[in-house]
Amino acid sequence: MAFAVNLIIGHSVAVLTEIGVGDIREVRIIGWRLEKLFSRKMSEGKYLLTPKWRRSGRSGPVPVLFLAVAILVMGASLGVGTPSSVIRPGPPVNPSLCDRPNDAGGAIEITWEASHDDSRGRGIVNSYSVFRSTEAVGGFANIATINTGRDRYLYVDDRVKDDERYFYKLVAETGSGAFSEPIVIGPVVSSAQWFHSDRWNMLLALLIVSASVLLFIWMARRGKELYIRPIAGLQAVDEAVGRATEMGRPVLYIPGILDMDDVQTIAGVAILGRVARKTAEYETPLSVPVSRSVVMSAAQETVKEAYWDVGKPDAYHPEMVRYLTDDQFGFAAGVDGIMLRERPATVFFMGAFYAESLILAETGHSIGAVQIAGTAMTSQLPFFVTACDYTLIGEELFAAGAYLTGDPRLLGSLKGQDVAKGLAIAFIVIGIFLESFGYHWLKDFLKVN
Amino acid sequence: MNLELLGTWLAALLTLCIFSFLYKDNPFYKFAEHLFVGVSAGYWLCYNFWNMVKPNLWDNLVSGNWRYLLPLVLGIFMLARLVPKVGWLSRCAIAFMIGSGAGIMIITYLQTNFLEQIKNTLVSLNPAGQPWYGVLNNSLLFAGVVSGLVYFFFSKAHTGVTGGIARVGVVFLMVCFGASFGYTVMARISLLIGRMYFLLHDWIGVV
Amino acid sequence: MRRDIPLIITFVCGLTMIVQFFIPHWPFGEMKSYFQQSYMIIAAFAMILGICNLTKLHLKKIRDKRSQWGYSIVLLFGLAAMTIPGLFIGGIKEDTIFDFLFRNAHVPMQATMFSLLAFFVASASYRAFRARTLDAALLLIAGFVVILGRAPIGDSITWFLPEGYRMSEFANWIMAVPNTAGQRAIMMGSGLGIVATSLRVILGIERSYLGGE
Amino acid sequence: MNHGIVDKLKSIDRRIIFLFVAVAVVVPLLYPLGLPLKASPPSRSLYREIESLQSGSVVLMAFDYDPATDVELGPMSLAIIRHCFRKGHNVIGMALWPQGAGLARTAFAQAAEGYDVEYGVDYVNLGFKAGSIVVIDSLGKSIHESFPKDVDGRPVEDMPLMRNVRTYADIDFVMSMSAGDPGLPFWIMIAQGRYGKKVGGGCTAVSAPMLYPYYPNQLVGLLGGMKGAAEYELLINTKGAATKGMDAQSIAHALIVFFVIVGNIFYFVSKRREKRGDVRV
Repeated sequence: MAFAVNLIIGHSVAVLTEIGVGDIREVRIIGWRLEKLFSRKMSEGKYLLTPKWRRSGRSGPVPVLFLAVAILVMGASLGVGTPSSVIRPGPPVNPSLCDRPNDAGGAIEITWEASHDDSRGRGIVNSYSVFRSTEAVGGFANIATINTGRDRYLYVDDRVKDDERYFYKLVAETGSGAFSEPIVIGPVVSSAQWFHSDRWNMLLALLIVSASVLLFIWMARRGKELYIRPIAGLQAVDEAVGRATEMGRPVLYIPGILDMDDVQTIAGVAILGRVARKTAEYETPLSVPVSRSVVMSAAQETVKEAYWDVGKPDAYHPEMVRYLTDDQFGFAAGVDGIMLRERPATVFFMGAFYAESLILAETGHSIGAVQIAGTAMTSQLPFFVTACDYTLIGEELFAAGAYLTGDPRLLGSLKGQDVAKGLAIAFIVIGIFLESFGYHWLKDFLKVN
Repeated sequence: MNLELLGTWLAALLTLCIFSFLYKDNPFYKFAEHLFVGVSAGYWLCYNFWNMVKPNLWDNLVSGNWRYLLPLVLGIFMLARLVPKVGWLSRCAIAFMIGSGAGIMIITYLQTNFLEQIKNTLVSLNPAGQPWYGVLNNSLLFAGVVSGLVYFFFSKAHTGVTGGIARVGVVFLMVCFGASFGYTVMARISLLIGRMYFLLHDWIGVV
Repeated sequence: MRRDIPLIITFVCGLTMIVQFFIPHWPFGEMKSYFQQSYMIIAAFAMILGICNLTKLHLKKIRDKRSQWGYSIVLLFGLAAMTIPGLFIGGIKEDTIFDFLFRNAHVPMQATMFSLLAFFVASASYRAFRARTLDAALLLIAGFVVILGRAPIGDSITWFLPEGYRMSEFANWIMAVPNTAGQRAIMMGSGLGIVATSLRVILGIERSYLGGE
Repeated sequence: MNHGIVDKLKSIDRRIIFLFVAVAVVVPLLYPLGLPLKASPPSRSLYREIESLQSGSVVLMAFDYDPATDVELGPMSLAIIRHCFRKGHNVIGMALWPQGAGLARTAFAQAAEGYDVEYGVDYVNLGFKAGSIVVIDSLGKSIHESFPKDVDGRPVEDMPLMRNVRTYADIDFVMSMSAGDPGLPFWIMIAQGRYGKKVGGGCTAVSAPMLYPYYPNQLVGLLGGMKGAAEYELLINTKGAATKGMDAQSIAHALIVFFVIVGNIFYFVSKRREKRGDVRV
């Protein structure tokens, strides 16, 4: 519909201009407005002029309406001429070319601003055509047609070869097939970049974090004492094992349900070493159900070593560590059974847990056990916090592992992360100060593309 | 019997089998549970075949893209675990996965979890240009992020000022866990409603 | 040797993935998608490995007639019922046997499994979630506000408060301010943890993924 | 309080609790209460965003979920598409999850009822493509290269809607209905972060708290869980499946809160008794 109106108006305007009626620009504006009006009102089934229309027009509704009728009548009655050569729309404004930045080559960006006759300007343009050639004159081939509707346009031509000169020709086009003055720009050469210029901030962050982590690992390996703050849940371990001894009931330890390749499981097994030493000292029975075969062998090794270290190798039995099943709910049901049968006085959950956390912690609570949990699974932490006596939250679990094993890798990492956290706090404090006073450069600097 | 009806009945019976666990562990539940493990393993196998192996490996090799021989070889190495003698080869495949995964993670997490989050916390505390509650919320946001970070700071004991700030951090963390507690409960119940709706609407047809 | 090759592979792959982020130039620019595709292919093989192990385990169970071996048959039946049509009869498109089983067996069972948790949450609420410390009390209160505020009932039970200050608004505020702050602290902390671990893995300092020291 | 009763109630059979939950869910489904509902700011701002787009805008919608989360995300997708159709927007559907393509088909078919929309002109379903974040990135280069054919194998080049849509530059708003990974965080990272597009969407209730930090800077609007879907149904004034479930959700939530409170009362009562030395545990 809109197209048909445009066509009629296009022809009418052309005819009017040809026979020398009025200022061409004025007529074009009227034509465009009419087109808009018609297409909108026709789609709504109305032909009435709206108040909006009245407000926006420089010329009042009556002359415009008159002109419109006149144009239509003339257009229909004369219906002659080849208008496209005459009502050329304005060309694209400020065209420019550049190699697309930060890419692997093979792409050129063509940008331009809307023609004065663009639909958002005041004209009749409804598309732009992009042509490409390797020579300044001739050999241009159409590579794209872009619809209007913006103030600025960007077209990426990603079918070019690197290190070759290209010229581009831009043309604005009306719905009736009239073209603007072509604009030829160039030459431009596409190339690949060796560094992504928007990513300096990431490189800097990466270097700082890596350097501090590696520095502290190196220091820890050299035997430097690195301080780690005491962690509440860990301090409770001795007390909890003591309680089990007093009550003459076993200690149950669950190192999560993930495999040995998860850091949480590693930390869980490290803490198991500490708990096993205590149970060995007090000669309290220990039970460790696991859901992965690799975890089983690792846990067996750890417990065995603890019992040897304390000088009670006879008290160690490999059956202390039991493999139940890989299946999540199957494992939960199995542990539930163990809890109800053996009624442990103390239960540890240290490692990665999923939905089964809830079931396990509930049963543990119902048998009146003291429960100490630790996990980095944020979705499970709420259940542990409310159902257990102590909970190691997220990174505390890793810190506990590092603290207990004295492993320089873990200690160093933790220290390095602390440096990064310190820097983050500093950045936030400074940044908020700057933002409050209207300086945005730090925020801009942190933006990664 | 039409296929749709058959499907609904199958789904309804399996749903009831699993719900029967709530009464107690029983053969119906065990049946459904084992069937589920089998079906889901089969599902993921086919899914992986058609969406990973076929388009990424097979199609590439067929069209002569020989660089995809590398993942094929590594994939076969992965299967070497089944033969204890050459089992160590699977370590190469695992090393590839762990290595490239670690590389991607460093970049992604540093960007989205670290730099972007610092950037998002840089809010204005200036009362000019925003209402009083805007300033209050921004201040709380600032206090929460910083004190939370202090809580996860392991180089300093939680005593004195540090201890006080860390304490504030715990308050924020607890509210945050409360929120995720709420949403988890909500999601589980939504799923239950979905199942009940299925039983009442699609199967029995009373709703 | 058997130890070194995997370590070298890890190092090279990890470093490549980091470098490609900074260098758009060939060949680094293309590395990411190639590595990601390769990763997925190998992961698919790992899955096959897992299924082989599963099958082996249950075939053995059936052969030895161990307790409850009947269920192993059920499991293998489920596997075959999905795999044979999925790979050989019609594939996994819509209106295939695979799709039928997926929609009418896999999906309902999975959804029901998870909806069981709604019941367990209720029972744990009654029997285990205790405000034994101030922290836990705070958590539960925030939880209440969100649970009630995120369902229509929250506003209904705080009808006496003026519009705009009811439970749902309070829940929204909790989500937008304290929750966002807390989540951010956790995100930044755990993000750094992941970065440090990945770094150790790439540099070969952390090798536990290769199976013990 | 009588000790015997407290102890008995404390150690109540969990099956009785289960029964309470079942009743709390089933009864409101059978006999709806019609509790009043109100939209939260992230839902409203998503609605406003779509409302404020000019008629004829192009909206990209990724169906990044599977039937397992269809309960929560399905009603959302349906409501959003309906809203888009009502406003005269063009919707391009795609999926990063393989089952998403089928779910998109159902959602489009349902939403198209009652609106004068035509496939290929007002909406298309490009289907699923594997590759997660790489696919999101590739749309910035060429949508036609990433999706040469639609979900049914028809060439995208021939569709009137797709003729003018080639890259992110031609898309006005990006949405992801996201059940996990790949999902909204990746869209935010690439479409918003790298291409500067406005991104919004929906997610499951479980992932809502994790996505909240992105709102409103990186994420225009967010629908969280079934409640989010019901809110959107309210905003567009078309009741659907999510609204039906809301009463059950309300009662079940109230029940959980009630249980926690009662459980804690018993806990504190017995703790006090323990202190007084009445009972040894």
